[in-house]
Amino acid sequence: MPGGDFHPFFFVVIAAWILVCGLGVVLFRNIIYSAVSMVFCFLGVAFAYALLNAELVAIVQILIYVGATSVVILFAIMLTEVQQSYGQLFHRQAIFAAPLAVAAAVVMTVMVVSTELADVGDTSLNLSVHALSSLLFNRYVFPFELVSLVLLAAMIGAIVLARRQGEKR
Amino acid sequence: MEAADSMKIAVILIVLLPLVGFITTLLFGKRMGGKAHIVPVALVTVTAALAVYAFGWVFQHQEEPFVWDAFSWIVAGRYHASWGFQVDTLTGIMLLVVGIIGMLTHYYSIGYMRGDGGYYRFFAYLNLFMFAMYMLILADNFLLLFLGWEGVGLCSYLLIGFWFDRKSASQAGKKAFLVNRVGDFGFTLGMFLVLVTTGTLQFAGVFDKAETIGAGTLLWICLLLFTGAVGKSAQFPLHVWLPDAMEGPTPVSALIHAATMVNAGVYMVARAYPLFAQSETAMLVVMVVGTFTAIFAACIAITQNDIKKVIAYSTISSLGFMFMALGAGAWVAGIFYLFVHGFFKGLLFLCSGSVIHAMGGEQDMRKMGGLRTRIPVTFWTMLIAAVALVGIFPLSGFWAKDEILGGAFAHGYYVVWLVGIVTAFLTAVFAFRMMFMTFWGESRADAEVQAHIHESPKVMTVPLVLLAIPAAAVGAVVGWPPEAGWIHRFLDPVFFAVEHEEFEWLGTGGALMAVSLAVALLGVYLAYVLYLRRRELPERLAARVPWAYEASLRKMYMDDIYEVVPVRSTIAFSRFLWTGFDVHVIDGAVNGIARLWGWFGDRLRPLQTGRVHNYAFGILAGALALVVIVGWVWGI
Amino acid sequence: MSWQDQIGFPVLSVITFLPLAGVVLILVIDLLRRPAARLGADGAVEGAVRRQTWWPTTYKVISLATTLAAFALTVWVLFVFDKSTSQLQFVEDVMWVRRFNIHYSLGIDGIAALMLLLTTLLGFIVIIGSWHYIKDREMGFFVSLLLLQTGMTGVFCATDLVLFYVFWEAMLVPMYFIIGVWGGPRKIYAAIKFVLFTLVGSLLMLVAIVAVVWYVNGQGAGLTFDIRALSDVVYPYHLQFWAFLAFFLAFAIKVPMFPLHTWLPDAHVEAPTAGSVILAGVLLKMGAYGMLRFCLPFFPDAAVDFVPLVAGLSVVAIIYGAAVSLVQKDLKKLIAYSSVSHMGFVTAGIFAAIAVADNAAGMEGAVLVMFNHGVLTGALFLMVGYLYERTHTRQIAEMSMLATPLPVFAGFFLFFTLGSLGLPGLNGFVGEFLSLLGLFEYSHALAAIGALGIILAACYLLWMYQRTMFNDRGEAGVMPAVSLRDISPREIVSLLPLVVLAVWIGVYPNTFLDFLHTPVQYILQQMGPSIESARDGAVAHLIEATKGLF
Amino acid sequence: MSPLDWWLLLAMLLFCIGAFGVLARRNTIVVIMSLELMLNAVNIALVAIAQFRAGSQGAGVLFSLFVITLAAAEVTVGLGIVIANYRAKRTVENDHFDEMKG
Repeated sequence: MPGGDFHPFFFVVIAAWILVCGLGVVLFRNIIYSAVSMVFCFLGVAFAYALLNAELVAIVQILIYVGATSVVILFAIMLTEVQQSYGQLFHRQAIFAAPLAVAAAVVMTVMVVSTELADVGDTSLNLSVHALSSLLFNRYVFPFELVSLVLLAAMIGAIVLARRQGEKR
Repeated sequence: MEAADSMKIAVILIVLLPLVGFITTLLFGKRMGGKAHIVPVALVTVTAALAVYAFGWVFQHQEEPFVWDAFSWIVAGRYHASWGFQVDTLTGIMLLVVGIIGMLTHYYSIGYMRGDGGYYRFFAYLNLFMFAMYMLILADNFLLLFLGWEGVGLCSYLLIGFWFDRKSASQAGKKAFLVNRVGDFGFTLGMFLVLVTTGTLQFAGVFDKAETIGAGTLLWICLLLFTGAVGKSAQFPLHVWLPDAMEGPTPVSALIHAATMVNAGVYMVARAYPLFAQSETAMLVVMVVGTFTAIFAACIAITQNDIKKVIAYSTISSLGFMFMALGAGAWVAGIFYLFVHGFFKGLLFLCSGSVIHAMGGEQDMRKMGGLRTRIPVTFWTMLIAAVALVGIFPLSGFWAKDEILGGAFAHGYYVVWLVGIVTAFLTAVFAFRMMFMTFWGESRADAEVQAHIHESPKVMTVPLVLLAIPAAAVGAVVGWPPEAGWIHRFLDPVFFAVEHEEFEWLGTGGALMAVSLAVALLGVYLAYVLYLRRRELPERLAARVPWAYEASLRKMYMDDIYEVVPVRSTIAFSRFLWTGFDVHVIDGAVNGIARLWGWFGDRLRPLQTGRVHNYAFGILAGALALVVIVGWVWGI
Repeated sequence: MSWQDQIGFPVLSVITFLPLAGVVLILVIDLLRRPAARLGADGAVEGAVRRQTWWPTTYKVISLATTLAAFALTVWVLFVFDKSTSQLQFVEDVMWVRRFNIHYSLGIDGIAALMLLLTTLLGFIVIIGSWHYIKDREMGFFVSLLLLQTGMTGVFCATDLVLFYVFWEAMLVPMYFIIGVWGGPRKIYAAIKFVLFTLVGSLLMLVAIVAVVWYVNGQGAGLTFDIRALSDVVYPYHLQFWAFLAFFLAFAIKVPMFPLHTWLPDAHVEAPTAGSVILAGVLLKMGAYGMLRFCLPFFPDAAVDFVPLVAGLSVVAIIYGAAVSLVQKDLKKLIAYSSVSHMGFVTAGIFAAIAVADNAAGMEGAVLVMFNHGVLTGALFLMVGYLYERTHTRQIAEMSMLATPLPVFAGFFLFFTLGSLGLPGLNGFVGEFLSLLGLFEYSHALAAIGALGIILAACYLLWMYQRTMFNDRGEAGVMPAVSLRDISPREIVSLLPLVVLAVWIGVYPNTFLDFLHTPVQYILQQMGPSIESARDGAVAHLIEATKGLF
Repeated sequence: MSPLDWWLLLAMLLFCIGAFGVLARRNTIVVIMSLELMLNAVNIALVAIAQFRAGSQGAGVLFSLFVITLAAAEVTVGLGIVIANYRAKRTVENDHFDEMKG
């Protein structure tokens, strides 16, 4: 079976977990709840990667998303001191946004279903961490360096942005 | 061809020396101050000597003109024009006129312009004028003639507007140039037509093919060229610039606006004789315009009070006489008149300049009078000039004028002859009106001016005397015997097909001569009665026919007509084109398109709410729509 | 003929990029001098940098040196130039974009050679002329001028369509800055108008370029952007018609032809002196140059069909420009509109030449008018600029009798005015005479109307001269400004080359006409069959052809 | 319906939920969180396709790693902006930010 075994049971559980937590992010009024829900969603996605035999991605997901990104977001929530959303949760645009999201779902479902992808697959490449890293540092070394540059720029940018006006010399 | 080699050098020097004088005086004249005249006057003297030499050469080689293609000027496509020079007998006569009068005027100017702020500038311009004038008469093709033609026009512009700090002067200079431009418009088109028809502009080449040109084309060529002559020689209706040109210093009026430049039109028509001679209609037009101008200008001259204006209108009238002669087929008579006219009219102007000099700048004859004894040299020379102009035996004007009238009569143009006689009569009246008002009677100037009246310095009077000699004698010398004088034989190679009638002393010729002499004397007598004996008569006469007097005084309203019709209407039309059409229609369309897009953008502005979630909505909806459309188009 | 055979080094590239090298040199020195200033002064870097008084002189000298060198090289090129052949000369050819067979290729024929001379000549003259003109951000101004010159030179030298287009567009940028930064009160409006007008045209041209290359490629000839190769192809009439129209519009805007001229007066009035000089002297010529280079040899049949329209519009432009000049109140605007009039002679001459067989005089005259107009109008703009530096106004109504305090200035001004109104013996006459002669061969009536423009030219120029230099208000209304100082030696130096050229071309134009004989014959040869088939009732044919396209 | 299709449907649904959050929520921080959901959804799809299809040479997996990295960068910058804006306006609700209104 390509991509490892497909366990309908695990898949359903994890899918439900991810989707419920995702809905939680979008629907909770309290932003802390949203954030926590997001962390759980990320965790679910990490499990999904594990289920797909992509251990490295799963680990990175936990390290970066669950570990780092979530913390950053929580910090941002603290810094903005607005835990509770008062007044309207959604824009008026939501009445259009919901049908649009549903329509997108329908269209993509049609696309997924009508495209016959699975038939082509034959082998499980089961890329090891070793193989992936050699790919990363040979063939994809240029994007890799580029990404590091972007990260650096983002770091500096975030510092500049978040600095208080009065902190200038 | 050794003689020709010396001619080459002479011709080159004739053209170049004045140009050298112009450039050096322009560059260094200011530093030389009151001595600025030395270089230009010396160069012009040498040039005059060379001109006489060239004349002598032609005198010896009458049958074969000197033609020299110095170097090419414009070579483009299948056309070719060159810096080519030609000296034949016609050129020889012009060389004499231009050289001698030009030189004497230069000398005269030393005295006349002394102390003027633009002393060096004046001599520089005069030298430039000499250059252009020599170019004009020495050219062997139409284009080079045109170069001189425009060059003298430019100098005329500069010299009329010499005292540019006076509005009238700067205005008059501009007017002269522009009116001439109108004529040049015709000249240019005429040249195009000649060039396209015959493939060349060289006189010899064109005239060789003259007989092959179709009649219609030929008529057009002649009329267009004549338009140029009308402008340059101040013929009706393009004469309006010449009276105004009197704003310039008087030596300029004498040299440019009487003796040389204004003759260029006559010269050009005479030069194009092989073309004109073949087109009877063109000849008729030339004659009619000339005749009309002659009497028209004489009618105006008779009431003018400015001494220079009188002479100016007299010049227009005289030029009309010349065209009358050319048009009537009396080619030699026309050039004969040009020749003598140059001397006596130039003299007349120089004398009037001397009068003005004596009167401290006063030009109005009503404030003169009694100058006869105060400035005798001027008086006597001016009297000679006036008598010559009026055409009283045996002075120059008599012979030439009589040949013109005789020619018109002989060719059967009796009306023209009659008009000519009337004009001669009027000429006598206004010329002696001028003389009587200026020199006889009691002085009408105020005391201050009275005290100041003095004879001009030697440097001015000597040229007057020198010029008075040819003005008196040259007519008889070259024109005797009538219709068979030296000048006729001399010009024969140029006007090769013109027949000369036998002159009979006791026949038509003698009778006509007697009539014209009588008419001239009658005119002088009338002037004597009106302006010396019974001074109240002119005013009563004017009161009797006020409209005629007024019309004459206002120059037949020509300036007023020009002011309204071409000038104002052109400016109004241009203003409409600019503010109406250019700004509103064209730029309006451009800005309108811009404004349309602006309006369109304004309508789209609400889409830019500035809120990021609206944009996000747009992105997602757009992406989805693209997917759907692409899927639909590709039929997935 | 390649540069190896003729001169020994790639001279056209050197001429083109010398100004650019000057820019690089200026910028490098500018970078280097700042730390030097920091070391020299205690703290206040800006002040120290400003106190480096040697610096303005230095960058001006660099600018002048590079442009002078370019001019000297151009003169050398003209000496070596072989006038007996219509082949491109001093050819350089390097592959640039292999994928599309785009070459970096330069080369000139006689027409381009004259334009090159004009460009490099005015290039160094404006640098002398603007020596003290700019007060603000002066270095940027000189850098822009140099960049502009590189762009203009490239346009005249390029023999590859893409390279041509690149230079054509690149030149817009410095010009935009020259007008938009150093211009007058409405500079932004003028700059944007200038760029938009030109862009509309050049985009149409880009479309036409693609269409032409696409067609040639489709014929199996392979991709090529070589101008000579493309001009040898015979295009189907349908393509000719539209591509001609697109190219023609681009160039007609640049010329500018009536009624596409309204950007010109605005741009001229707002531009600084140097900008006006270059604009009138060189940029306008690119339009006419493009017509000669593209419209005629590429699309001969369409060009012949358009003759009546273009000749008619040219004559309208001659009269219209002159009439509108007559009533202008601003000196620069007056000269700007007179440019419209003068450029009418150019287009009239070019298109009359292809209407009748054996009418090379018109085209040679047109090219000569291009050159002369560059010399004379350039000089007039320069002088108006000098006048502005003294009187601080360009309004004619605010001047009078300036000949009294400025006699030498008035003399020079008169000289160029006379040249501009076509006095025989100066250069303006020769060109206008020939192009009108060409027009006369095509149509007597049109030439007669066009010749009216010469009368009008005298009217507006002499009137302008009278109102500024002489007295036109009567004795009371005039107060000559005594305190003005007359023209300075530097200014005389900037005008003298133009004086020399004006007289030279007026007296012996063959020096310059000799460059034109073979290239004009070459163009006419390419047009040959179409001229033969040029028929009577051309307007009717044009309408027929237009109908057939839809 | 192959296993890959199921994974893709999961990714798709998560994506749509995130999209709805981005479009509908007023709180900018929640919007950023929703964006993360969308990125995660894409990652799931990438990894799933990489695992189920040959010839991808691990590109899908690596790509998802890049996405994660860039997402981290995006979050920091995004939150930096949010905080800066919060300082200026004392709110994180994005309908108050309309300075760029046309």
